[in-house]
Amino acid sequence: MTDGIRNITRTNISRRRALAGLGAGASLVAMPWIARAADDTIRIGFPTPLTGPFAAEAKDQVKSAELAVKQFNDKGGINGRKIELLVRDDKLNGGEAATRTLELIEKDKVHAVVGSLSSAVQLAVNEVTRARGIIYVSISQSDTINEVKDFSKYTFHEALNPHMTAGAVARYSFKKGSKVAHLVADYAYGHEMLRGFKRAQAEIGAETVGEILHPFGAADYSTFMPRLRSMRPDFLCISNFGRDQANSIKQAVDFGLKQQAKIVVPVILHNQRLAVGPEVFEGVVGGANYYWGLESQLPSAKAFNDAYRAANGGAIPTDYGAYGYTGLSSLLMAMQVAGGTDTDKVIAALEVLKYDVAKGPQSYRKCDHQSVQSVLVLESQKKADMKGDADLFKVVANEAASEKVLRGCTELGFPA
Amino acid sequence: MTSPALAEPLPSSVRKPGRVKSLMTTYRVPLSIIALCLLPWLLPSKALAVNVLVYGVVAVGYNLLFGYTGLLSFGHAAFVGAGAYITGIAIGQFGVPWYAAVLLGVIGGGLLAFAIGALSTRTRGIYFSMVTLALAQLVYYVALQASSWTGGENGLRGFTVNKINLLGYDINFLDPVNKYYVLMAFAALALWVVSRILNSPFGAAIEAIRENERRARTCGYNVERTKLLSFTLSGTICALGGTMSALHLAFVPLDSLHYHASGMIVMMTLLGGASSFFGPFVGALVFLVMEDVFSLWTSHWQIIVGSIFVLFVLFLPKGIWGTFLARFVR
Amino acid sequence: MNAPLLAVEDIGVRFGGFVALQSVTTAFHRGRVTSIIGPNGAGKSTLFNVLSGVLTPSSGSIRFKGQDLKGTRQHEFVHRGIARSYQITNIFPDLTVHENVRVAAQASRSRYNIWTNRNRFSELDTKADSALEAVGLVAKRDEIAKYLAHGQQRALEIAIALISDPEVLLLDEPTAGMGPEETKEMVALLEKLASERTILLVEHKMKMILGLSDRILVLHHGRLIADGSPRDIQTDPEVRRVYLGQNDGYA
Amino acid sequence: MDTELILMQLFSGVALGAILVLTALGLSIIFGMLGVVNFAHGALFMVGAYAGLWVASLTGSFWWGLLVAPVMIGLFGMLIEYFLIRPLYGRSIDDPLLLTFGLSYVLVEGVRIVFGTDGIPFPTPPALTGVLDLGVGFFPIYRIFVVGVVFVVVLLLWLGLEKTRFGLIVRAGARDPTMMRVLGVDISKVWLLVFGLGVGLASLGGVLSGPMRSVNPEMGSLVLAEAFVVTVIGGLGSLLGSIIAGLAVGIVISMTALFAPEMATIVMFALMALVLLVRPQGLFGKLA
Repeated sequence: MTDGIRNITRTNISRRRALAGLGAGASLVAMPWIARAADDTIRIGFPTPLTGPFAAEAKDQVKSAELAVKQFNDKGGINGRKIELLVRDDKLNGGEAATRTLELIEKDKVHAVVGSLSSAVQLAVNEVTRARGIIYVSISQSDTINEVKDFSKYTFHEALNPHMTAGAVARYSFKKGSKVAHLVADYAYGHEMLRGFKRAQAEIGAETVGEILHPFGAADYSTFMPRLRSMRPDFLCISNFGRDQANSIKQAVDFGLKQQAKIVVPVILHNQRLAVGPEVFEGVVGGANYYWGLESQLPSAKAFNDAYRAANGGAIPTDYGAYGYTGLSSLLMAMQVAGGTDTDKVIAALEVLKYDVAKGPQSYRKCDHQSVQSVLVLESQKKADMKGDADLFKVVANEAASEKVLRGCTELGFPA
Repeated sequence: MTSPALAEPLPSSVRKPGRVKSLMTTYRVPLSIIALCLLPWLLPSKALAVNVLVYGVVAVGYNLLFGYTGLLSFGHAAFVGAGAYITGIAIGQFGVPWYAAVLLGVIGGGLLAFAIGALSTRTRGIYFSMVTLALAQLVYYVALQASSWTGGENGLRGFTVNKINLLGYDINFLDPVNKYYVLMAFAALALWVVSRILNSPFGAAIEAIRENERRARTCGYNVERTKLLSFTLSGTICALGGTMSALHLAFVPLDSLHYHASGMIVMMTLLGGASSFFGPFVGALVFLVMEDVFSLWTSHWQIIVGSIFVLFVLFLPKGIWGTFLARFVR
Repeated sequence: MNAPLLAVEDIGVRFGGFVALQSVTTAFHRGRVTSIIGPNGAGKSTLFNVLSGVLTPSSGSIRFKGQDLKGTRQHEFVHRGIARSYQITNIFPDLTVHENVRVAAQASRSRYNIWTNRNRFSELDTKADSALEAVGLVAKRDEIAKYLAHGQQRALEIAIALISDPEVLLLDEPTAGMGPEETKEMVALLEKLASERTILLVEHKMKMILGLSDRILVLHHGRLIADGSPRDIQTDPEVRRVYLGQNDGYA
Repeated sequence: MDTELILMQLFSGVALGAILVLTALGLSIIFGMLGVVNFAHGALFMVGAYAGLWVASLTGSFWWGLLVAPVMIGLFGMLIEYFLIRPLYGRSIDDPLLLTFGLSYVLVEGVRIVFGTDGIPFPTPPALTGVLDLGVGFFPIYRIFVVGVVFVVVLLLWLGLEKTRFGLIVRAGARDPTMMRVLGVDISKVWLLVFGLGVGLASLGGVLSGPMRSVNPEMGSLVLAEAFVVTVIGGLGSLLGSIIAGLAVGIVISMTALFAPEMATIVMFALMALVLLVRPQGLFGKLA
C-alpha cells in the first residue's frame, strides 16, 4: 500500500484537512502544470458544452458569466477578494462533466460551481459537488433536479423547468375545449414537458386528441405527420429540444400542419430559430427565460443588455446566454451578503436572496432551491415585421414569478 | 482480419528478441504497475489519471480481441457501460457493498459479452464489425427505454461511494489520491490477468487464429469457440473498466453505450499500438491527455485528434508504443 | 486384406447446378501411398476437401477406422488422425517457423487453458523441433515464416500437417511451383514419410507419381474412372482416352 | 386506423425509403466495388449539404447547388481516395474503416470551424414549396421531387453499370481486380472514379436532404447509422439490395410509426442485427 493510503488511516485526520494537506502536497510535487497557490481569489467553476451542437449557446453563457464576474470585480470584488471564472468544456457528456468537476474541486479548489446546459450533465456535476459539499448552481432546464432524489442543500437550480415553461405557454395559448395534439421526444426531458402541458391543460379544460412519442434524436418526422394531421388538432405541441425541435417544426411546416393547427413549443430557442429561418418558425409560440426585447419594459433587462453590448461589441444576449449572467450574479450577490465563501453562510444567504439582475424579481424557494422567476411567452415574428436581424420574437406574455406555477414541495418528495 | 504483426520484423527476418526486449516482455506487468504508480503525479489532475486507468484497462481488455485475435468489434462500449450500470444499480438501488457490486458488474458485463459474442462470432470480417455495432446500439436503446433502472437519457446517479473499508482500514474514497491507488489495484489486477491469458496456450491459439483462421481450424482449433472465449474475456475486462469508472465518477452517462464510445476505444487501442501488450494503455493515456490539453487551447480539438489518428493509420500502423518498441528496443 | 483405414461410399458434391463429385466409392488401406490424378476441375481438390472435413458431401458417407464421420466438425478431423496440407501455401505468416509448428502441436494438447504459461508445455518444443528435423528446417527455426523461400514454406506446410502425428496424411500438390532441385528434395521427404504412414497425394508430375504410388485413382468430371496399380493405370484404355484426348500427361 | 391513413403512411414510407436508398447508395457502391467501408460517409453527406447551400447562396439558385455541389465534393472524394485510401490497398480490410473513422472527426470539426457550430437555414426552393393533395392526404411537393430524383439517379446508375463499357470494367474490377490488371486495365483509375462517384452520391443525398432536415455539422452521424442499416440488410456491395432494402426499411419504420413510434430507431438496428445473424450477406449480397 502506498504512503498515501497508509498515513491517512494511521492519523485519521478529518476529511477536509486531509484533502487540503494531501492536495497541497501533491500539487507541489507534481509537475507544475498550473501551480495553484492557495491565495484568496474566489474561484468559481463553469462547465459548459463548448464543443458539440450547443457550442453557440455555451459561448453566450461564458460571455454573460464573465460579464457578471467583471461587474463584481470592478466594484472591488467580494470584500476585497477578486473573483476568477474557470471555464471548462463538458462536451455535453455526463462522464466528461464529472471528470472536469472533480478537477475543478480537487485541483483548482473552486469555492462553487455554476453552469452546464444539458439535463444529464447537470445531474453528473451535481453528483460530484453534493458529495463534496460544494455549492452548485445549475442553469440547465430540467424537472429532475428539483426532485428530492437528486436534491442536496448545496444544489440550486437557477433555470426554468419544463413544468414552468409548458405551463406558461399552455395558459397563454389554450382555451377551454381547445383540441391539443402532442409530438413528444421519447426521453426524460420530453416526458417532463408533456407532463407540464397536460397538467396545465387539465386546469384549463383543453382536451388532448392524441400523443405521438418519437425516438430521441430522430432526423425524419415525415412518418408521424399523417397521423398528427388525422387528429385534426387546434394546437400541435412539439415537446423536444435543440436539433430535434428544428427538424420537427420544419417538417411539420413542410407537411402543411401549420395551416391546420397553431404550433406551440415549451421552449423556443434563440439559436434554433436562427438555424431554421423566420419562415418556418413564423407564428410558433414558445416559452423562454429571457429575451433581449424585455429591455423596453424592464430596467434591469435594459441594464444587462447595455452592459452586454458594451462588453461584446454590440451583440445582444440570447436566452441561454442570460442564464450565465443570472446564475453567476445570484451566487455572487449571496457571497457578498455572506461576506465570503463559507459554504453554509452562502447557502443561507441564497435561500433568502431577493435579486433582479436581468428579467425581473427572482428568489430561491426554500424546499427545492428552485429559482422562482417570471416565464416569458414569445411568438416568432414574420420576416416582414422584424425591425432588425436580432428582432426574432414578440413578447406575448410574461407570467409573473410565483410559487403557484411550480410543483408543490410534497409532490417533489420533500417533507411537508 | 486485422493482422498487425506481433513480431516486429527486425531488419533481418529473424525474430530473436534482444536482451532488453525479452526482459521487458517477461516483466511487463511489474513494469506497467511501476509506471501506473507514478502516473498521478505526472498528469495535470488525479481525476484525469483515474480516467487513464479506466480507459487503459478497457483498451488492454479490448486489445485481447482486436490486436491478439484480429477481430475488430465496434460494440465494446456496451460491456464498459454494462459494468458501470450494474455496479451503480447494485450500490444505488440495492445497497450492495461496493466490492460485491464491482463483482456483479464484471460478471454481468461478461455475460452480456458472452451473449453478443455468441451471436457475432458466427459472422466474419466486416459483417462481424457491423453485427457488434448493431447489437451494442440495441443495448444503448434498451438502456434509454429502461429509465426507471438506468435513469435513461439523464444517466445513472445516486450511488456515490464516500468511504470504503479495505482490509479493516476505513479509507476516504472521495480523496483523489486514495481513490487513484485503490482503482490502480484493479488496473494492476486486470493487466496481470490479461498478461497471463496472452502467455497461456489459449493466447497462442488466438494468435494463430489472427494469423490464419483456416490453417488454425485445420490444425485442430475450434475457431468459433476460441473466438467466443476471447470475446467474452475481452468484454469482462472492459466491464471491470466500467465498474472502475462508476466508482470514480459516481455517475454513468447514457452515451457511454453509444457507438462513438466504441469508436473511441478502437482509436485509443490503435493509437497506442494494437500489436503490443501495453500499447493500448499508452494509447488511452495519450488520447485522454491530448483531449484534455487540446480542449483547453481550442474548442476545435477534435480536428487535431482526428488528423493525428488518420496519420497513425497511414504511417504508424503499429501505434506509438508499437513503433517505439520496434525502433528503439532490441 | 484387413479393414480399410479410410473408406468413402457413394460420395456426391453439388455446388448449385454444378456437380463436382458423383457417386465416388473407394477405400484406402494403412501404410500405402495412393495418388489421385486427373485433369484440372476433375474434382481432386473437392475429394480432398471432403476427406479432410472442409466440405460436407451433398450425399454419401465417410468411414474412418470403421466409424462414420457424419457430423464431425472440421477441426475434429485432425484429432481423429486425418491431417492435410494445402495446394496454396497456408501457414502462419508472422510467426516464426518454430512457432508455426509449436502452435499446431499445441492444438491436440491444450486449447482453452488461459492460465498456465504456454512455455510450461516444454514437450511441445521438442515435438516441434523434431518435426522441423524431419522436413529439414531446423536451421530456419527462428526465421519469420513469410520470409522463407517458396520451397521451404511448402516444407513447413508439411511439418505442420505432420506435427499431429496423423494416421492419414493428405498432401495437395506438395511440389506445386517447385523447381527440379526442390522437387527432388520433396520426393525424398515423401519417400521417408511413406514408410511411416498412409499418404494420399494429389499431383500432376506423372514420373514422380508413378515412382511413389502403390495405387492410383483417376478422376474425370467428378467420376472415378480408374483405380489400380501404376502399371494398370498406364495401360487402362479409359484413362488413355481421357488423357490422350486432353494432353500429353506422360511428362 | 382508417384505410386513408394507412395508404398515406405507406406513401410516406416509400418517400422515406427513397431518401434512405439515396443515403445508402454511396456507401454500398464504395464497399461493393472497392471493399472499403467508408465511415466518413455521413460526414461527406453533411459536407455535401453545406456545399449545396454554399453554391446555392452564391448563385442564388437551388438548382445550381444541386448540380455543382455533388460534382465538387465528388472530386474532393477522389482526392481522399488518391491520398488517403490508395496507400491502404493490400493492407488489412479494417484499415480504411479506421482511417475514414478518423477522417469523419476531421470533416465535422472542419465544417464547424468554417461554417460555425450552429445550423444554417436551407430554404426549400420556391418552385417546390407547398403541399400536394394526394386524395388520401397532403404530401410536400419537395419530397415527391426527391423521390423522383432518386428514381432517376438509380436508373442512371443501373444503366451506367449494366449497359456501358465502363460499367462492365467496374463490375469486373469488383469481382477480380488482379485479373483486370493482367488484362491491362488501369484498375486504380477505375477505383478513383468509383470512390468519387460514391462520395458524389453521398453529397447529392446531403444537398437533397438540406431542405428537409436542418443543415448542421452533426447531421451526418445519424445518416451513417441509417446507411449502414440499409446497406447491410440489402447485402454489402449489392446495389439492387440497397435499393430494395432502403424502401423496405422506410416502409417498416413508417408502419411502426403508426403503432409504436418511439420504437422506430430500435426497429432499424434490430432488423440489421437479425439479417446479419440469419443471412450475413444480406438479401442480395455475396458472402465477403
